[in-house]
Amino acid sequence: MTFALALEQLLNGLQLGVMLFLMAAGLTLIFGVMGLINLAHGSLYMVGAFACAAVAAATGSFWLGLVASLACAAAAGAIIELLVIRRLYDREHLDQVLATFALILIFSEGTRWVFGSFPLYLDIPPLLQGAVALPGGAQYPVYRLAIIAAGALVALGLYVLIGKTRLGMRIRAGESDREMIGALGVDIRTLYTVVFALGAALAGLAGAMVGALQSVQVGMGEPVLILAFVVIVIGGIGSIKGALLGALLVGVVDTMGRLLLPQLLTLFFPPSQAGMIGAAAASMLIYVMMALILAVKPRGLFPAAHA
Amino acid sequence: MAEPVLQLSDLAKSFGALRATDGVSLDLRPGEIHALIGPNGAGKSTLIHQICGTLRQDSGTIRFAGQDIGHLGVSERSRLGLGRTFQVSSLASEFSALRNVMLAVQAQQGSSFRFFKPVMSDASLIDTSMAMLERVGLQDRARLPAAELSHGERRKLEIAIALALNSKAFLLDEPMAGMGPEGSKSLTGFLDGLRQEAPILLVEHDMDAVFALADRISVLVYGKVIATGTVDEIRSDPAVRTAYLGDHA
Amino acid sequence: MKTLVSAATLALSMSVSGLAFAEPVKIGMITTLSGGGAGLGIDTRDGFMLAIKQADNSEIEVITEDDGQKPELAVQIADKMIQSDQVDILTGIVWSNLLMAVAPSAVAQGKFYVSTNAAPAALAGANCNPLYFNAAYQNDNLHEAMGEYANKDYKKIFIMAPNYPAGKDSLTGFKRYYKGELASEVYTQVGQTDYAAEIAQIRASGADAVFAFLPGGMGIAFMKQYAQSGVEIPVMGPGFSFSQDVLPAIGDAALGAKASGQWAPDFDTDVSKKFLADFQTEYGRLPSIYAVQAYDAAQLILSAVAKADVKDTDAFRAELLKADIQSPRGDFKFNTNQHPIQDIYLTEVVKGADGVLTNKTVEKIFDDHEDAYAKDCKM
Amino acid sequence: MLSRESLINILLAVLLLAVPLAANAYGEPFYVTLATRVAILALAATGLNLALGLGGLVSFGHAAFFGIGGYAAGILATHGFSGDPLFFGLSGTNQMPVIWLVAMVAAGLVGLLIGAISLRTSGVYFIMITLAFAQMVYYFAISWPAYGGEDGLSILVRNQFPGVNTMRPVNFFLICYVALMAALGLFVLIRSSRFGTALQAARQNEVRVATVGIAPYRIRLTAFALSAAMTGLAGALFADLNRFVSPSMLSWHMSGELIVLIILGGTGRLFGPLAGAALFVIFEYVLGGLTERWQFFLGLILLGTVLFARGGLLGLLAGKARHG
Repeated sequence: MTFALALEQLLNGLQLGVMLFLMAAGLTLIFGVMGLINLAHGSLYMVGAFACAAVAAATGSFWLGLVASLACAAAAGAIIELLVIRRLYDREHLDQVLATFALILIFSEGTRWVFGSFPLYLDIPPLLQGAVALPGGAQYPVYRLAIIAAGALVALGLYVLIGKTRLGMRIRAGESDREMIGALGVDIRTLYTVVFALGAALAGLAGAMVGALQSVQVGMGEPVLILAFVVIVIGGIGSIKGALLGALLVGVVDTMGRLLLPQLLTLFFPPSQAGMIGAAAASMLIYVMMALILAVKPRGLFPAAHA
Repeated sequence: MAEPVLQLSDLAKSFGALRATDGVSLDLRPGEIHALIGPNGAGKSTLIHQICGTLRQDSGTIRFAGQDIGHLGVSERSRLGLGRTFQVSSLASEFSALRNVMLAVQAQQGSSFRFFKPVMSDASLIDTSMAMLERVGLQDRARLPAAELSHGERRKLEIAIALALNSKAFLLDEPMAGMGPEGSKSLTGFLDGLRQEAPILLVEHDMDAVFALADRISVLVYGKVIATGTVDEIRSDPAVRTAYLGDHA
Repeated sequence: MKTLVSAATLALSMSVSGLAFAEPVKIGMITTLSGGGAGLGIDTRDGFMLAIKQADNSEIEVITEDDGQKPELAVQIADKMIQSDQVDILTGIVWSNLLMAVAPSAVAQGKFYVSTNAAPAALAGANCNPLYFNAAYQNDNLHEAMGEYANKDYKKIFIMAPNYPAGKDSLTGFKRYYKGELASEVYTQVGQTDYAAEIAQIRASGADAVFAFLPGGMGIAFMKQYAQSGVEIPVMGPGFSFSQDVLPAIGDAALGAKASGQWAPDFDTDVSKKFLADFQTEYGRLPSIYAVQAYDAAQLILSAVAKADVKDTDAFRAELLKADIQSPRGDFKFNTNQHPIQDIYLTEVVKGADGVLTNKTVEKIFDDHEDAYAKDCKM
Repeated sequence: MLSRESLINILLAVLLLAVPLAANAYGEPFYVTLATRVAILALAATGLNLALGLGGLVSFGHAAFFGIGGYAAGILATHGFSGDPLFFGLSGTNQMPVIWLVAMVAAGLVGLLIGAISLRTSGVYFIMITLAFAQMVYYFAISWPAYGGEDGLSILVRNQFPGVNTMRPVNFFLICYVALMAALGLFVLIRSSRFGTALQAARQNEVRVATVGIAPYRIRLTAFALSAAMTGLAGALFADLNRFVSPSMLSWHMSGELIVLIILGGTGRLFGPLAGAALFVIFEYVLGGLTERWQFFLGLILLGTVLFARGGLLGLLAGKARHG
């Protein structure tokens, strides 16, 4: 394997990781503050992608679409928080799983109702088209680099938000002691809505950015949702830092596994079979990794203190 | 002097900079009630957690019934005969009082992996359990769900469960808490008799009960045992007076 | 979901039911109308119904139900159609895995199955069945054509497909005709949406062309990402990778891609032009290859209904086998295994005059192409 | 004197038997098939109910066991049909009793493995980890080429049961009905047994169970494996109903649906899974007949059930659940 290929794959892993982080950060924040498991997070990702594609198609501007994705996902998040989610905070996880599973059905079928069954078209903005040269002679798509940069910005933004602002202080307080901040006069209902909308906006952003790379279609959020679960289980539920490291770990391991396992197996099998078995093994790799990590650390790598 | 049933030696546990348990040595001898008292935040709960196994000590040893149990889990310690009641009662709240005790009896018989025989027609379970309920005076409430029992009744139920375990020692965490004067009085009488069965380590705030029951008292302050002795010794101990009453005693 | 299409004709047949009138031929259409693959099923249904509507035959009743791309649901619907609605013919399934769940047991119960798309090898060879017809192709055909085409221009090809039976068949089909060197043979995950890792391998492989079989959303994602990657190696694939249902979502990234197909919208025959115009008039969009295949399946059934009673299995089968239809594809006849013998063309994605992406025919790759399994079929 | 819930349970059991028998008598075999589907889904959910209802273990990965049972049936039947030996010279079979045993053992063993790791955690971790493990099995089934991968595996002829013509829908229904009733009977026995006492107590109060000297982990792991085995049996029957298995039996939607069945019917109740399965199949059939968008309305109904009718169908009919 050449250096150029290794570098390119590392960047690919990083980009996948960043995208997973945007999903996982929202999930883990919502769990950390409200103690809620939200299966419908993947639907918010889909909402972001559809909003971006629809607005981009109507206005011709990807950037307006991106703004719309943030706004729509945040709005959708706030609405379901107000209508449904807030009734679930005091419920068992079982009820939360069921209600948010129901939301997935409603979102998926509803989106299909509005937009039809065919995938939507969403293209990369002209500014970010094409590829740039990497050291070692390879080329790499500008857009993927932009995703990595955007993810890094969001991570930094979350760090500042949670570490340095009033809202962040309340979020941290909410994570450690729910009753307390209520007693201190913070409007906890509004805080919850804001946190949920924030998580939704992050998912929407991920959906819009990825939508331009893939196809914008109903059900696109589900595989990502499950990967995001793996990420936060590995990272430690409720921990943003764990989500970041878990996401990068999953991204890199998955990408490298898909490259290396089939090659490794060509040592033992003919190429065609090695490809198939390698692909089968690679698709299970991150789950095996998760099992191993949990066998050693049942609460993930960075367990949140209160969880 | 008889060999102690329970013996803590130099036990220590820290949470960050806080030394919650700081070199505690303590023993519980056959037939006695040994009361553990101390102001709020003295580390009584942390100590209890280490004895019953929900927290692991940083250093020191715990010996029970002749063996080192410091590395064992909660259920293993229970099986050795460490019977425990909780500060806030801890019961299977949907089950009836009877079935709560039956759970302890079946555990005592070592037979939880029986899948077919209905427990409610199992005389060996029911008879033993009813006997325990009778001893704490709950026989008339046996069929009520634990959640519907009064506070005092739930306390008694916990004791019945500890009895059912044939405990070699009882670890009672504030059994008087929340009891009315009548209840406290009858419970005091009951515990007085219970020490014949097995010695009791009693963590309690109710000083009347402590002074009425305890053979010995240990005083825990800031994670350390500052005094151990009989009721009279403790009453007159200057360090204890300082700790409880401040300088202006 | 359930639509009794020829309601008017049904009413008519009931009004004359006092007479000794033949019962209508009942066709059960099971196809994917919801979920991610709905586009293909909708084109299948619409193509099929176009032919039915044009025939205006009062003796035909079509019951359509949605399988949601779920095999167990398809089986349940098939059971209901056979046991409760007592259909004579089943059709419409898009996916090989659903077909494998439904068709073998349907023909075992004495019902005809006319496939509008799915054509797994398992039903084309030794396990062929007199009641099972395929109006589309055999799964390997389009891949074989690309292998044949690749011999002309390329020496070292990177081939790629999802890791499932159709993907495996695809690469097997391609290799059956391709004689050059393989740069690499890669199996991707089913439903995979990010192909960065594979694109990096393509870039590093030194291949002079890429053959990718990635139907539906997978192809959309791959083509868009490939266009951004800076890799200039040409891409080709079977027709499904660039059919009309996915082209709008891929966008300009698909321009220039070569594919194989039995039909393209620019076919210069009267039958094809009429079909194209009729379909656009009826539904306001360009038909995909799935619509053509379903249209032909309906024509086949109609041609047989006109001449034989469906209850007379042998006679009806004989009429079907004659394939007495005018297909938009041109020449069409059945092989001994009741799969088509047809021409296969090379197509290229171009932008039409109205700015709509479409497939343009470049050349004929195979003339009267037969599949590789017919020789194993003993009927 | 029977409680109201017992009366409703008996009514449900009788209805599930009477409706398909009547439909069969009136020449409507399709309703027999629908009822068979209800019975099998109820059996799968009863399996899950062992873990979820009694043990409070919210497994979001039971599709794995359902699918493993299905594949056990599919693989054995395929080898039985072709005559190729399976491995170690073992041959396939088309005998249902053998297939059921293999399906239960296979699902139970995998349940033991998944449970051993997952049960080290609890709460939301447990939900996500069981989901992730089921996905792992799902991806394995999709990408392992030997048994059809994504395409699944057809069982050309329904498997045999000694002395019964299983191809007749009503006979196969009766087999499934008996299996369901046996499972419900087993559920009752386990619920009232010593093991069930410990299991339910561990759900209500884990500390209490540990404090009487019972290790909750071992109790739960056993329950999880039993639960997996029962769901695996349902999977084998489901494969025979459809004469087909595919990875979609393993998908996470299936796991979600199994939980849905329990909740729709009523959590923690013996007949909750049956009531839920019946309701679900009726929804699917009636709503599906009315609109292609039926999943949208199913979602609304589910949401309504979770938010406003927490007892499910049996909760509405029979009032609050009671425990011994």
